Amino acid sequence: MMKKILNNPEHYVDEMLEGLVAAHPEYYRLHGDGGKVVARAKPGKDGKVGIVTGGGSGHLPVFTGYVGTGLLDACAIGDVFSSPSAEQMADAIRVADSGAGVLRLYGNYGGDVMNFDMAGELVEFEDITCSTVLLADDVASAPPEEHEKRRGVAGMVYAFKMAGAAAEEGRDLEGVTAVAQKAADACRSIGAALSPCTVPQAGKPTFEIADDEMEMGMGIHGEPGVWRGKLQTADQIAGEMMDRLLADMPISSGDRVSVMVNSLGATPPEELYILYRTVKVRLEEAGATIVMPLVGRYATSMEMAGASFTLCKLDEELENLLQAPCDCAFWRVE
Amino acid sequence: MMKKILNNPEHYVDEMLEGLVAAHPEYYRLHGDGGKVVARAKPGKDGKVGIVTGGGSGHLPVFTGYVGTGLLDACAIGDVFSSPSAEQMADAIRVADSGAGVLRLYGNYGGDVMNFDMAGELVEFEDITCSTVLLADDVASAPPEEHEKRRGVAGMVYAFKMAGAAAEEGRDLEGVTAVAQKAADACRSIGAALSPCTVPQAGKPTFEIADDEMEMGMGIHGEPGVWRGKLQTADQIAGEMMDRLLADMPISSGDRVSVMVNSLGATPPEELYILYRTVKVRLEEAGATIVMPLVGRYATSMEMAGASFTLCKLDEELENLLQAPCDCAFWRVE
Amino acid sequence: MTITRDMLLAAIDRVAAAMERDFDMLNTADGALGDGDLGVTMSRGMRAISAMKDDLPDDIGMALFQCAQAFTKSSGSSYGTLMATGLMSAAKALRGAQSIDVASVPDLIAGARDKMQERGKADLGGKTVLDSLDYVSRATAEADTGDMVVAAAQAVDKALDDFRDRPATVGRARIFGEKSIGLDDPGMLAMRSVVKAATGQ
Amino acid sequence: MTITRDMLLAAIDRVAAAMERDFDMLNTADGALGDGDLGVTMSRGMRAISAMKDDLPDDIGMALFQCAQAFTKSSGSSYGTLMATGLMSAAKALRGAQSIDVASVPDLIAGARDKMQERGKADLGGKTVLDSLDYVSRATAEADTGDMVVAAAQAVDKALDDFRDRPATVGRARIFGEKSIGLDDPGMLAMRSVVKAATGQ
Ligand SMILES: Nc1ncnc2c1ncn2[C@@H]1O[C@H](COP(=O)(O)OP(=O)(O)O)[C@@H](O)[C@H]1O
Ligand SMILES: Nc1ncnc2c1ncn2[C@@H]1O[C@H](COP(=O)(O)OP(=O)(O)O)[C@@H](O)[C@H]1O
Ligand SMILES: [Mg+2]
Ligand SMILES: [Mg+2]
Ligand SMILES: [Mg+2]
Ligand SMILES: [Mg+2]
Repeated sequence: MMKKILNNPEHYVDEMLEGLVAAHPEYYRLHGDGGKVVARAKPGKDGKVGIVTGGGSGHLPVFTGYVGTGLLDACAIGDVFSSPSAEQMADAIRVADSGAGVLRLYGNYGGDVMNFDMAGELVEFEDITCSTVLLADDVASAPPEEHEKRRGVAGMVYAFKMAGAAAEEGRDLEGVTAVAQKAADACRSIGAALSPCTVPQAGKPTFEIADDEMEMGMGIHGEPGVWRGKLQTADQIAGEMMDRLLADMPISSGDRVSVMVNSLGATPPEELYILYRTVKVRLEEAGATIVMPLVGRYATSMEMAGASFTLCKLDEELENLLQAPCDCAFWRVE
Repeated sequence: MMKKILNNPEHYVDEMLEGLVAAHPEYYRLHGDGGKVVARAKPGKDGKVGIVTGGGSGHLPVFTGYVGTGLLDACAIGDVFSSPSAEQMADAIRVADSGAGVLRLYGNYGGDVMNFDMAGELVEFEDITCSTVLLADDVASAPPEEHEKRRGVAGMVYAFKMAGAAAEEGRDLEGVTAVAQKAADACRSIGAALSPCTVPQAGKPTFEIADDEMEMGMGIHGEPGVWRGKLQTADQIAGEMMDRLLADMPISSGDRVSVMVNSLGATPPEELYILYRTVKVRLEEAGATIVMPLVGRYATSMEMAGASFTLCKLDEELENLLQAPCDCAFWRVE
Repeated sequence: MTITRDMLLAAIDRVAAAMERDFDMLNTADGALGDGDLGVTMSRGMRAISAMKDDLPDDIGMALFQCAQAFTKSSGSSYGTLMATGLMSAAKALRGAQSIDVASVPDLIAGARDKMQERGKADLGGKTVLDSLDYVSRATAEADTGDMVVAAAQAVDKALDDFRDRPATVGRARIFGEKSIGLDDPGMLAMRSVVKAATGQ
Repeated sequence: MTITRDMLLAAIDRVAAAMERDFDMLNTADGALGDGDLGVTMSRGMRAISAMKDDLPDDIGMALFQCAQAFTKSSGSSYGTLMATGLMSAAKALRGAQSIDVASVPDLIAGARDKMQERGKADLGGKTVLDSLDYVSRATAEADTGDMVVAAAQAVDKALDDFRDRPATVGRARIFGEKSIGLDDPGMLAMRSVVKAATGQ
């Protein structure tokens, strides 16, 4: 069992947010009375389209960490692996709005969807226009025919980045929403888990797995994957993950692609780089040019061991938005 | 036992470096035939003092990651937790030299010291002038009277940053060395470990620890600490770590201090932020102003769980150097 | 026959008490097929409603609207949001009314069911709270006004019995697939407690 | 009496063979008190020397210098660097010579010991390879040139016996503290193998 550094498990999220805001007051501030809405310390320009996200805690830098310039305007944070309430989401929408409307951009999880829909109804009375884009990039969670049922995972980082850059450029709600949808459609992800994490309030690991086993395609909360079996080598794991991604979204010669090799938490960067070798070979074999590969911890499940890959197929617009400046405590692009 | 994503354990470091350089060709390149010297992709200005470091692998971003503008010029990398050879270090010194001499800036570990000394003798014949500054910031590893015996841990990140900025400014070898020494003297660190990591070639955890235990003061390779006992709360752990640091380096009202709250690997940022609350309270109680707190993974031991704190007491010069721009794949300051 | 404001307040007290009583039972049931927070969600929501009970407006619609808000504020769990959605649907239908005509109850429940279905994007027959509500709205529609209370209580039991041996296909329970066969859906258990307490059974 | 280049080459062969033979023994001994790589370090170093043996220059000093380099290139472990340091010290003393006067051996070893001590910043008496070399240099200094070989072999054994029950205070073994009592220092074991193989014992 992984050990955790905490006080009362009930206060895990509140104390985490307290520390986050204390450490980075130049980026983040708490908004509202619930204490679980984080907004930009320096609000965006007036008239900028707002972008909000939300979801359970335990995935830093997702979701809260990506509040920042050229990224998100506000985020509603739930308990570990639990949706924030509709009221918190409404608060996040309110603080993100500067008159140009707000895009709700988040992962496809039942509870989050219900609450963001409800939040939209709550703010409708206040004349805030909302749009929605859901990330549903996890190819292991449903077949292509049912892609709208897929869970949202690390692909959301690309969508945050691209939509954030579009909003920063001054595009309107429709334009920003279109970019977010295009980014969401351009992403495919898959993960492989080696060991679980512990949800503080539950006090026990999210799943059990033998010492010599791994699970291909497991979700970030321990949702079942496509197979469980003996731990494979890095090259085998990376090879199968690339097979599955490329089967779902073929890459042709001349394509420009960004790729994220993401640690689910405990897996160190050393091992991500070992995996990256195969990713690079496979993409180059397919004739693709790799643009701004992201290797690191971008979307995690606390101390879960394992890694995920995300492919994001770029057109000129998405590539420019990916490379536009952004700034938050966890990621900076110049 | 933590599970690792790897191929042949013998190739762990070579494959890691291959992936690192493939992912970030704009920052890093391999130098020499051994394949275990990393240099800046864009060398520093001609006439700039070179700064090299070196040490065992398994600590990313330390050591290799900090090769970059305003930071290090080259790094010799050993196997996991093993010193690089004197020849590799000599190669790192050679590639870092542009005529103005080279500072060897690294942690106080017996093998590294012997090899860097030997490397200095090797390059002496080539008329490269070297200086040395050792980091010995781990207060748990020896009492203050024997501070020169202390191990070097995360404090080296401050020294890399400050010496790197001084070199970038164009100071000479003496000046850069003096800055590095001042930075090293200004740092105090301590760590607390919750669970071990696995050295690939050894295939077993670096130490054994019960499911409900922690060890205060443990070294980053599993060197024994000051006590082992029941896992405490975050507030207790942070409180004791601050007690020990402040006892070693008193902070007075008006002092300006940077602080690093560093994960040893598996411990997620959520928990670092929980710890940071106490760090902030304690420093502010002492009357200090916190400058640029660093919360994240700056010096790790692969998937070890636990955290370390580093205090760096600033004067005007060190503060300016800390805030000067730097750029590498793991850290960017503007 | 009408349901007065006082009757509503008394029902709130009974449901709140039932949720305290069933706290562990609901957490355990949800723990077997989900994240184990359903008792927390329900007791938090009902405590929030109890706390503002004395200040609820006379307008039954407005009162139910505030009850709905108590749920949206106190929890982000699915059930809280579904409860709020159902309450809001009834609130809209009752805006301006000082009491509830018992004859309208089947429609109010059917309306709540439909709005909750929209909210949760799940089909009937998925072994969720929707099926409980569906059973209740039909059973009450078929019953005489005097028998509605008994019909509702029987309906929540029957829904549980009918669905027990079917697999869950909605929400977190879905990932348990075949393993959910034989286990009661936590949301249906919660609705049984709510309906029985509200109707004083 | 002199040690010729051919004698030196033959000694290299014997030491290289001994290191293959003792590969596991040294790794295990180092595993108990360190990182378990001493067999690897020694066999790698000696393989590198064997590989270039035929190209070693006639100048014994230069030849030993190249042997030292073989160690600095093949390993970053302490023992490799210490070996290189000792070999370099002898290399400097022998620069230009075509053979080694046996009478100078105690001084060459003492010189290596001193340079290695500087390199490792450790005191004598710390239960390390330094103590083995110290014993060898003294024993050979006291012996007649004809008995030096036997004296050296006895000295490496005696060093092990004398230090076995003392705690390690240097290098990685230091962190084992009292637990190192009763265990042989891996570096002293390696030096015993080297000395006995070099002297053909
Ligand atoms: N999409 C949905 N549509 C209808 N009912 C649902 C839906 N999702 C969950 N439920 C009901 O809610 C219950 C679980 O509620 P809750 O514990 O609050 O969910 P969670 O904690 O997963 O957000 C389920 O037993 C089911 O009856
Ligand atoms: N500083 C030192 N001074 C003298 N001898 C040392 C020193 N450090 C290590 N040794 C010797 O080297 C041996 C260990 O060598 P090695 O396994 O190469 O070390 P490591 O793997 O820790 O770098 C020890 O048994 C000891 O005899
Ligand atoms: Mg639940
Ligand atoms: Mg829940
Ligand atoms: Mg060793
Ligand atoms: Mg070693």
